[in-house]
Amino acid sequence: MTGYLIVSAVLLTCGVVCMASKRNAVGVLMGVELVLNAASVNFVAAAEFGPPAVPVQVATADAIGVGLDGQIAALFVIVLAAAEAAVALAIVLAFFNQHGTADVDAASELRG
Amino acid sequence: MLAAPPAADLALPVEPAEAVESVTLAGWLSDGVGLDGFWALAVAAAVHAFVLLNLFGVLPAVFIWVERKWSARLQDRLGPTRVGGRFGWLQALADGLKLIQKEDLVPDAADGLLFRASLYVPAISVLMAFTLLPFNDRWVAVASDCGLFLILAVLSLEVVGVVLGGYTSGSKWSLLGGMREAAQMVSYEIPLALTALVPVIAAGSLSLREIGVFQAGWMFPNWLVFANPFCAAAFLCYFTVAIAECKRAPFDLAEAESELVAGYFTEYASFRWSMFMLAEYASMFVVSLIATLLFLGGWWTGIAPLDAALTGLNDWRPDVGVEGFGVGGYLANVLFAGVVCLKASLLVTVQVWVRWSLPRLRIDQVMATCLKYLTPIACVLLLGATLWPLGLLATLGRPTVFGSTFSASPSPLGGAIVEQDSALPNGDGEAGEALR
Amino acid sequence: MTGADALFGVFAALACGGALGVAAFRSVARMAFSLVVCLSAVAGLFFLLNAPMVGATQLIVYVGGTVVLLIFGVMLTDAGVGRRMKIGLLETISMTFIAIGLAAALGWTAVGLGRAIPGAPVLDEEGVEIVAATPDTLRPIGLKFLGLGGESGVGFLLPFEIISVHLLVVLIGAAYLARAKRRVDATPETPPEATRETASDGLGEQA
Amino acid sequence: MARDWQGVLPDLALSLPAFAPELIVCATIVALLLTRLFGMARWLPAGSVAFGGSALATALACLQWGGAFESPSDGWAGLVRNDALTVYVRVLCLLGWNLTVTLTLLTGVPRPSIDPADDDGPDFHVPLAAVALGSVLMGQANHLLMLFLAVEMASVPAYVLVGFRKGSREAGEAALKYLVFGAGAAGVMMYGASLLAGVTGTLSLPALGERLALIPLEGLEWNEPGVGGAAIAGVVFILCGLAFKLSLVPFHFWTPDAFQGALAEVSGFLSVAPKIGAFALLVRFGLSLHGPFGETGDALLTGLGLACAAGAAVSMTFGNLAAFAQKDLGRLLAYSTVAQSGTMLLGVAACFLGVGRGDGDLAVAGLAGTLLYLTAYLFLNLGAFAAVAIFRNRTLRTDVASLAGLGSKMPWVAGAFAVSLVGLVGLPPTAGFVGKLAVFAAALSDRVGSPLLFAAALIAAANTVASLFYYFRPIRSLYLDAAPEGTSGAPIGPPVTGSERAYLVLLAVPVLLILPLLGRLGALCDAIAEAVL
Repeated sequence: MTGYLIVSAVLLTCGVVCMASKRNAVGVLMGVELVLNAASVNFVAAAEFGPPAVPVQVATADAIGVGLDGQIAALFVIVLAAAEAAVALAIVLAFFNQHGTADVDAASELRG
Repeated sequence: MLAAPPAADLALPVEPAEAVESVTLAGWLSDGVGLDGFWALAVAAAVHAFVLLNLFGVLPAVFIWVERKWSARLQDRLGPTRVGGRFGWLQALADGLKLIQKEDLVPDAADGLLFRASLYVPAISVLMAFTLLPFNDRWVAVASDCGLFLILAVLSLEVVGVVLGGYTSGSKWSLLGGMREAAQMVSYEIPLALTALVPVIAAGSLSLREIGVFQAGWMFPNWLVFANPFCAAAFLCYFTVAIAECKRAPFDLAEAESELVAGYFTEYASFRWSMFMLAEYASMFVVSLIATLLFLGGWWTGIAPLDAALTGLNDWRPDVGVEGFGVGGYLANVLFAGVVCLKASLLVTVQVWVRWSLPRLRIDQVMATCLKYLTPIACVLLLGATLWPLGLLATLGRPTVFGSTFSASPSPLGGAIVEQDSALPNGDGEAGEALR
Repeated sequence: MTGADALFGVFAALACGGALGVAAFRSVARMAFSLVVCLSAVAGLFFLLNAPMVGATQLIVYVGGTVVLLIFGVMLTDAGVGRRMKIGLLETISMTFIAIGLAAALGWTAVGLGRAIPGAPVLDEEGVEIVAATPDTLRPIGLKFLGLGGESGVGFLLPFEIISVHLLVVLIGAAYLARAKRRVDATPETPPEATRETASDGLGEQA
Repeated sequence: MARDWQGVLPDLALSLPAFAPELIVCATIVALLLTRLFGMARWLPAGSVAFGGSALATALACLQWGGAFESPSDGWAGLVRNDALTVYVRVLCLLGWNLTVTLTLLTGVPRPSIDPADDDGPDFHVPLAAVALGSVLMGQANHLLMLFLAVEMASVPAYVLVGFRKGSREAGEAALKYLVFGAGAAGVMMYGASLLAGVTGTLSLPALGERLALIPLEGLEWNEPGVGGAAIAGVVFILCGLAFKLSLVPFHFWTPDAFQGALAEVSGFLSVAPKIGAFALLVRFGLSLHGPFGETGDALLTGLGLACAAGAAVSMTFGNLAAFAQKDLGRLLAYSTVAQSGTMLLGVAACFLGVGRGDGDLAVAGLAGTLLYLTAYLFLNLGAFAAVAIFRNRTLRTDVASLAGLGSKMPWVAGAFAVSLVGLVGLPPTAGFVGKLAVFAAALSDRVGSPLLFAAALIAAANTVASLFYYFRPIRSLYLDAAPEGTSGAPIGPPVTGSERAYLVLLAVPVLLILPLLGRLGALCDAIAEAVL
């Protein structure tokens, strides 16, 4: 479990750094994908390794932990990420058509 | 699927009378040879990988030769006649040798790292698909519940290598080819998956092995292509889509030599070029083998007594010195694998035939074919295949036309409903009797 | 060391390496390739975690769909293959520090959390089973999507339906934005070049 | 297998009726697409379909008033919560949707095309309906997955809406910024949810509270690796995502750009419906930390309340300060939104602190104040943006200077705009005054006396005074500034129609006449707060 959590932490860190440092809009989106994947890894790991970290006193089905719900959450994350990417790409293309660049720093005309 | 029979209940028609413990390579290495568990596994994995890798390498060589000869026949030529005798047997090998000797070029405009790396993606994805294909009841490297889904997923990786390779070549031809290819392959994945689901509905499982087992018995009507009219239509639809998915003519706009030189691999030369070719021919085989497993009875010959005889070989176990090693079972496996490979090869030949017979479509026609025709057709087929057993149940009282004496579990739908209502004629009892 | 451990090591290294590549590369195309490596390795981790369904979805939707979409975006918006983004030295240094800090904090949390979770990985000693045998997660997941609860536990019928609506809406929106403007009366300030127009048109159709 | 289905049907019978308004929204989306598909757009324009759907959904939502108060229930196997707060939020969001659709019909957005097949109407109204659906779902999410799904549902179509003017550079830039921040926030939020799932082994919000209560209190130290740290990180990450939706200060960067680049109609809607939903979600998520037993969740909740108070103070101050310099109306109102969010957050902070310390009165007062303020805010902000949209149609500009001299040219619109702005300041006798008063009163009624909450309330009061200056700038421009030379201040567009006036009056009436209704509305909000707590 620790290993998977560390992998997910690395993915999250890289994703955040990528979001913060990249200037290309598509690059930023790749950072977002990394962050979402970090979440998926956590979910599936939580689903596999069963009992939660909190000692559950109710010794019923609750004690099993997230179970398959974790896998399903990961499925939803994947699909939502795909939906988001579709819109994101459309917006980046629209921006590129208007501004001739996909540089996020070029998006600085709106200011007050 | 309303409900499917649990895997444990699926009465396999070919289950041998007494279960024969087959010895895995890893097991033999650790028990017989005395290797450490991990190393036994590693060695076994290496051996299996070696076998699959060879299959991956050898099959394209054969198909290239077939294609050359067959296209020559179609065009009233002779084709290769020199290397390796009268029929040019070794022409593909000679081609390969020639390619390896050529200079390895990386264009200046290309991103060297990606240019070199991306060509492995299609090859790896097809090779991974090989590990998921069952060549017979027992021979499958990775037996997964969602085997078909996994294969489709793995095959969908191919497009990444194509588009990246095209993009990073730094050439307009490659770029255009890559974009066309990406658009085409991503679009055609939809009808591919939908049509592949039609037999899955009839068989009630996503596991290719279970689907194969399901089709035991006489060719008609046990092969899923005959299961219902929607399946038959789905087979044609699937095959069309599969041709497009392999980037073969008449859907090979991405590598249309008359307008794009060679499309996404224009800049590739030498061995790198041949990797793309290997991947293409191997993926032709993979989609054909999926078609065989899904529609054309998998590894069964379609002649029930012959199949029964081949299955009977499992019990033939002369002593060859290795404990637990059944020669007969091994032989049966090889023969079954041969059958499935033969069927798939025939389908590959049909692909070759199509390529050299039909004119190429325009790119907009390719996309229109997929999105305006094939996808709606696939949706209708899927719906029809779902409703078919219900309709039959309402009219004939059983979920298949020829139904109840053949298949172990006629249909997931049928199974569930029969389970509920025992008044219905229930032929499940003599499941698989035809074979034994 | 078991086979699963070895495979975990390989996949984890690939995933982390790919992620680092995404963060470190300055060429967008290389970032995309690193992303492919990273996401595929994550799919491998899912297989190790007995989630073949999730792994396959990751491959088919994420790697085969989303990333291809992103690469499309790169191809349509990037000026050239080798073009690198310029990032200032100060930014690089500050980013490095932030990254190290964040990674340390999260790693610390991860180690603690991993220690606290009692369940041991369900590993088979024989090794053969690790890749080959996966428990049947397909049917339970399917039933959960169809079910509302009852005996199969929490059902996810509602999210399943909501996400269908979501996808529908999003595709309409994306198609609208990516579609070239057909109307005569509205002239965009910088008319897009012909190639771009056809490209985005194709994309809209695809969506 | 068949047993599962027999179990499903009664559940479905319970869940579906309560879900009817949402189903209507979905049906509207489908209907919008079908009208175009079957070429019915000529005699059934998209705007009418959307209006019909939104009116029907709102009516259905109102009809559910009684049931949820008496018997709150879980729907869809515990994924959503069906209680008084759900119904109230649902009514407000759907009403906001309906009012926005009405406004678009009046202002002619999106422009109808000559060729019905080429009409942008469905493309506009489908995401609008989706944002409404997402907001409603936010108000009832009872599961971390639903939380994420609802936030995404309210966010992703909103990106499209912001970038709807395709030819415009501003819209493209606004959409890109909104997207980049939004996607990042969603990712971080999901990571937080996954951490919480790992810690507690559940995704359901009520169970989350029970599990968190099992963490020993000393486990909540930051330097303690493990459960406590992970739990705190998870909560913080989820709050980041919610704060983005609420455009609270460190996460507000998208707001001014998006509101300036988007159409005023869209900005008005985005400033209202998703915000109401997000506040409900914040309350629900925060309250879920409060477990039935154990003090850990309460400690977390108290910390959360203090963080909310601090965030409220910062948001208000920053929003008001930044609004001073704005020349664009959309941008000015966007910063005003940031500030207003801060004020509302004050009520939530009081609620969290009250629950965390077991002070029931404080909790009820805080939540009721926030609800009251949200109700007022719905009409105030929609009215302000509606006036901006109508001005824009006449002057083709959206900056403050363009309003010069319009007070006499377009008295109705100017009057309505002025009323809305006065209400946003919080001056009596408008609804804004009532809402602000309720929130302040709640914050100051903290008997234990949290200095932070008290200070935040004082800062809020000071901010109210400060906000006078920028809210009055457009009013001054309307009534006192002379029309600029050369243009003679004549509106370009057609004269203001009667229906536009009627619409503005409709929005202004609740704002002005709230005092007579205050008793009932206040009692209603109190009742909701008590029912939830």
